[in-house]
Amino acid sequence: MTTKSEVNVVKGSTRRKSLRITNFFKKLLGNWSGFVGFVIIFLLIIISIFGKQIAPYDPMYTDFTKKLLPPLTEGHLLGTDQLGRDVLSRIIVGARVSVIIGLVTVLVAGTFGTIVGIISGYFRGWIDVVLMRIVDVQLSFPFILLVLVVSAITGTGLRNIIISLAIGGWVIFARVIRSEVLAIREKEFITACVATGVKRSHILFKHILPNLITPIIILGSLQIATYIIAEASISFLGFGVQPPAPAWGNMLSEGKDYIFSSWWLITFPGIAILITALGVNLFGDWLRDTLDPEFVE
Amino acid sequence: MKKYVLPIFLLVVLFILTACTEGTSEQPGKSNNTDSTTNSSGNKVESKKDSIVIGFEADAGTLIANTDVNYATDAQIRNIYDPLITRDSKTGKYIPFLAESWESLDELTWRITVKEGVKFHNGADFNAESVKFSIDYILDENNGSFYRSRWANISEVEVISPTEVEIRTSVPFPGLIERITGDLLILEPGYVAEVGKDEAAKKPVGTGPYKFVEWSRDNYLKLEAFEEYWNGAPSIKQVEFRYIPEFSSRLSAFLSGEIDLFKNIPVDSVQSVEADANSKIAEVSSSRINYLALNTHYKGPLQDEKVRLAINYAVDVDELISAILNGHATKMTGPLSKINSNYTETTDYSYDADKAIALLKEAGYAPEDITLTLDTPNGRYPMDAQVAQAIAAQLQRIGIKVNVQVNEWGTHLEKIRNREMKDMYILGWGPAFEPDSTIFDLFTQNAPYSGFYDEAIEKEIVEATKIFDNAKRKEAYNKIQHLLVDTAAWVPLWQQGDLYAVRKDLKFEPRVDEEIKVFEMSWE
Amino acid sequence: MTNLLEVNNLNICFRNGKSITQPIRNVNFTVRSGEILGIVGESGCGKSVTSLAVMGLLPPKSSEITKGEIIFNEQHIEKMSEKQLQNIRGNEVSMIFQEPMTSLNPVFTIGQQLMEPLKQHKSLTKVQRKERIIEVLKQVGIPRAEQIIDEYPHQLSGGMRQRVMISLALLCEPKLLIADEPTTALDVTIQAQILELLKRIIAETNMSMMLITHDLGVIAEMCHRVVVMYAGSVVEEASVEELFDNPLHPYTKGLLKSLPSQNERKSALYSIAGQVPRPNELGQGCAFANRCEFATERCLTAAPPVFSVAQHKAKCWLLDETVGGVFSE
Amino acid sequence: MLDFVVKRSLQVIIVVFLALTAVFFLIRLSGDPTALFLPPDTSREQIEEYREILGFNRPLYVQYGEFVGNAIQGDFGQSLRSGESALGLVLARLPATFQLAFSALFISLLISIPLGVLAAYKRNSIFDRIAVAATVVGQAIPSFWLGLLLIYTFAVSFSLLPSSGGGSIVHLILPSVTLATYSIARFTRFTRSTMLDVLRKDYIRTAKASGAPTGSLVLKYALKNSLIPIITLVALDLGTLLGGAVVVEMVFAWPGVGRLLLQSLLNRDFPIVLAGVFIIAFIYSIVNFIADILYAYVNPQIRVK
Repeated sequence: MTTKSEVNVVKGSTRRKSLRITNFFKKLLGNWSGFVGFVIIFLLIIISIFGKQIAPYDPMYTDFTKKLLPPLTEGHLLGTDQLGRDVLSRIIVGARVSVIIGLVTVLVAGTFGTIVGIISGYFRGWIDVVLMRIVDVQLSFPFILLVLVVSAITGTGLRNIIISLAIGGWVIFARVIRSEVLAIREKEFITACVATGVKRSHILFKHILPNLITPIIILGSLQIATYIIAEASISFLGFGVQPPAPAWGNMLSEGKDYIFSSWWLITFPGIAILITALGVNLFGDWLRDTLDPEFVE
Repeated sequence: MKKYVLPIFLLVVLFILTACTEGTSEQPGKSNNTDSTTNSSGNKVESKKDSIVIGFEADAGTLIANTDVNYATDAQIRNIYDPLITRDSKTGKYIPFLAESWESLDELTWRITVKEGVKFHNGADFNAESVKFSIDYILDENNGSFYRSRWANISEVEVISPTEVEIRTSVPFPGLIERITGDLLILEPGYVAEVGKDEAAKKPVGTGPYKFVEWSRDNYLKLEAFEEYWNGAPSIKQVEFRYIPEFSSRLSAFLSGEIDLFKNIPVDSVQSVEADANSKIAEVSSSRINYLALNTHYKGPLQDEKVRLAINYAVDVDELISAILNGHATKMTGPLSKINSNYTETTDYSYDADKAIALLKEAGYAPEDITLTLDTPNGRYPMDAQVAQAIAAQLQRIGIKVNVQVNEWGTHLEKIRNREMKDMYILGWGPAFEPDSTIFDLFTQNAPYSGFYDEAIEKEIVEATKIFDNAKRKEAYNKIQHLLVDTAAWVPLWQQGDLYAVRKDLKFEPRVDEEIKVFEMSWE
Repeated sequence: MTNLLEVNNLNICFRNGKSITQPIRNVNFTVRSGEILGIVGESGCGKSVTSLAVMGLLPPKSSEITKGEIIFNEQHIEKMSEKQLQNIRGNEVSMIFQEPMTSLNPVFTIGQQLMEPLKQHKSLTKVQRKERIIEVLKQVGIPRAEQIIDEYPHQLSGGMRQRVMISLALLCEPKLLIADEPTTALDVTIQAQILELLKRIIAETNMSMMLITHDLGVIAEMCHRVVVMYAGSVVEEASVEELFDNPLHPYTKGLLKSLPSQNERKSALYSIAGQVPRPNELGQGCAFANRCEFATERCLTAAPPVFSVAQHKAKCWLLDETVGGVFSE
Repeated sequence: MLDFVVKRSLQVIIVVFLALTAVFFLIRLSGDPTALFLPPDTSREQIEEYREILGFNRPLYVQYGEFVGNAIQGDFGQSLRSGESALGLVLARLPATFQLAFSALFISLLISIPLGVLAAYKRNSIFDRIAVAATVVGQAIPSFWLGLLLIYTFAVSFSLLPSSGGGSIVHLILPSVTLATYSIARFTRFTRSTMLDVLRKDYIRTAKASGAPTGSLVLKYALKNSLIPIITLVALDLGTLLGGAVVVEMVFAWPGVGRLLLQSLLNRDFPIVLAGVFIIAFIYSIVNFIADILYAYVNPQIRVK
């Protein structure tokens, strides 16, 4: 996603700035925290693609004779877990799960939420009322509980987790996009289009949609961290991506029982999540500050 | 007006805070009573304590007896209510408790003689009437007892004299004593009638060693000693059960001295408890068994006996016990544990990879061609998910690929009941003292949690459950055990090693039936 | 007449990241007691920045007065601490802004907002404060002043809000009133009323006013003297009559020519070709040279000094030859 | 005003009703709970018998109709496990939940608003940068991780505070701090950005030009303007604090609604789940309702209309 951060010139909207690849890096280099965020995300993506090649050991390989080795023993940089698997390797390979959860959920929730938001904001009327009531209903139920209920129904596993998170997460997109659409609709250039008889679909796709890309990107980048942490939380409660698949959430969840005996099992995956969320948030903040300083979640 | 908004808001907040906390404040951790000394880790420990705090994973569902089939409920209320019959804490043998004796008059009638002079907490006398009332309470549909299904064979309970009661069954029911021991606790008829069952469920009255004091849902249950207890006044006067769902928090509470005892400490945390100067570990080989079901209800390679045998050879139970459970389990070779009344020794398929591969070839499989699914709950039994992963790794060694599927507990059970399980799954069973339930409920075609069916064996099982004569019964079950082992119905794993984290100066003997009887405990 | 405000050789720099721009270069002008000084120029010429500098309202981190002095009532504004400035603002110098719609805080009533400067600067009792507020509101021609003080800005029309803004500025009877495009955002009919009001108030009190506008018509109507600014510098300074009758600088001439005249119905309006250079585009020569039809080689290479003809000053090399005025500065 | 109240009340009812309906059907998809409450040696026939008693054998729409009929009268049925009134069980947990949520909210507001205001006021200073960095970290920490860390530090290592359980103020400290961490971060960031936004506004310049001292400028003028969006956000998040504290309640064994709901979900104790959903949705709607009134209180533009 980072390499494609080229954003269309925002027509008619003065508060937003355009960002093209050429000055993307120039601007990024000028901002310390944005740059750190970008580097973290970049590394994370590399790790999640080439995790299996980078990992020093097979993350699934169990060796009972080497269980619960502390960090820096017998070639295990971050130690081993209760089945003698290499913690570092599991964190590296587990990155993929977090990246997939973050990105795919944002994609699914974002797409669905955006469609609802556009329909609601553009067409107004009864459909807006109905959709916004649905949004209200869902918002009247805390995100994490909703995800739990849905997980209890759909069952565990990566796909189901993403479905649950997306079901819990689309509303925020719907709300934000709706209000953006409402704001854009009132802009003079849209009025001008309507006045000159431009077709509705044309207005929607050529004029309104491009103006939504910036808020979608900003909101999406800020939501990714939320999803990654939420997955860890529902893992903690027993619903997340289940072992033996290496994922940070279930590593933490399994590791928490060892907090007194083998601190590294809960420490390192936790730090991994923290760094990831930090990176994504820093980058998201920077995107917002650069593209649209007045954007409010 | 405006300038008062903030102060008023603050006051309201403060008010809520104090209102919610009223009367329950207690300083962190350490409980009341005198003579504090400071030990090595800085915790204050009372030299003459007469109170105890016991950590539990979950709250009791209700405090009325004979209703909720749930370990947490049962273990707690057994300190308030007494059973008629209990078990020896080590052997699991029946011991009369409120009952003096029992006998079966014929195949359909049992007579139970009960103790005299026992009093309920409210002063009422315990007698045969209370026994009848308690059984009838289970049987009455309106009371919504989940035990009723087990007592469906009871047709009538009749009070013969103040100390004698007769129980009649509709079919021969050799398992009645097991039911009385496992399920039945004695309620006070007068009290329940007086306050109603809803109130009695919140403020229970029994004949047990402890009286009810206070119950704060999902928080704690407080009891105090019943000085007129028929078995003598309890040594520990104040009991608090505190509910801490999360293990790491429970262990934290224990290590910081807030709780004195809790059950089910993960094997890998044993060391941290032992390392603590104030703490010790108590262990008992429980009556609860864990096994790997080789599901024959599912159309797959495991319907083939040879493949099941091969799996038995390929899974190295000894290694699992030593490597995963750190030795905290007792190996089993058949469907029943040694505690079980009708246990017989069966063949031990020890680890033999070559034999396993050979058996698979005989059955027409190359190990590499087989992919199996292994379902497991997570956190229900000691190290269950880890054991499943380890079994998968062991089978992988001979080339069988195993996909481990971890289920949420409710889903796990539902998959078994709905026959949606695939090749293998891990399940526990217990407390299992008698063969009937274990054998009948796990190896017959229609039993909800069964994972095995063989027509010939089922016939034997159905016959066996009807036998009254102990010797014949034993013979029949011995045969069944051998049959089940020979057909490799399971990979039997082990009796769970029940591990308790215990305050060092607490005299505590863990019981095979998993009960936590504060009456039996004392401070040194 | 004494000088109430003297701005001498003022230079202001803006910093944005690493880039530095200098929107104000060597600005000189004075405001005398009781007079209305007009500052005129196109947008971006530095009028507003200058006025903010006089108020000490320049953003503290990103801007800096690099050279020069601002002397108000014999005090150096540029050397004052924030605290001292607070005592002057709204009290001795006050300001009216362009946007009456957004310049009043939407969550406070008019009365609450008018109360603040009085609390800040004057020691009056609550009752006295209220009396003063109502007095000023009446002075600026607000009917039902007693009710208005309990209303919120959004309940008032634009003209009324600007009157409130004016009363806010007048509350403490300042010596200098800075009006930054006070009528630009208003309807034409309201504009005239507001200007009339300001003029009347200046006449009634001993106040001076600095009127910033891009509208020469307003200047002609209101001011005693005029300062013409272009690209961060003062290019011409004269009395109103002098400036309109005898403009010296080509830029001023251009401005005057582009005024629609009532008696000549020309087919097209005159406009000055080209655009104002941005502060970072300024070179060595005269800032107006690229748009000036009389520009010579010298204009491109050297900045012109100030030439004075009596009280009339202008910065243009043309004066060197045609008028032969006195080289000052 | 009355109009507004009636309209909003109607909205609350609709939202709560729809939420209940959705959860009712969703939860039925998660399976039949009957067997979970029975001993494992119960036969299929007996399970069936219990299903009949509990009413799970009837068509879903019949069950739904009955549920709605009873719910309207305030009856959410009995807990399948204990037979007690489901609504009563949920309401009994409410004080603990309120206690935790409000003290977390209190802590968050107490810290985040001054922090956000100060960060905005001292924009780009070292203080601002540290504050912003801290909020980013605060939002990135999984709460159970933080909770365990706090227990480990304050309860076990230093024996300063109790590790878990409900009851006194001291028991409240760790869970409310844990729960507040995320809100502190969120509110601080939000306060900071709205303050920055407000400080750029023309009316702030006006106030400055009238000689308002910096302190009163920030605290009196800008803060009141910033409060409008902050109130909306707080109202939105209070719902989360009230019902979404499951993780914190589990870690700290806090006897609140979230934990009850999670346990009931795991136990498939449907009546409790539905009663819990009802209470949470209801409270959430009420909170938003109050927020709207507060909103009008600080925003005269809405009030007058």
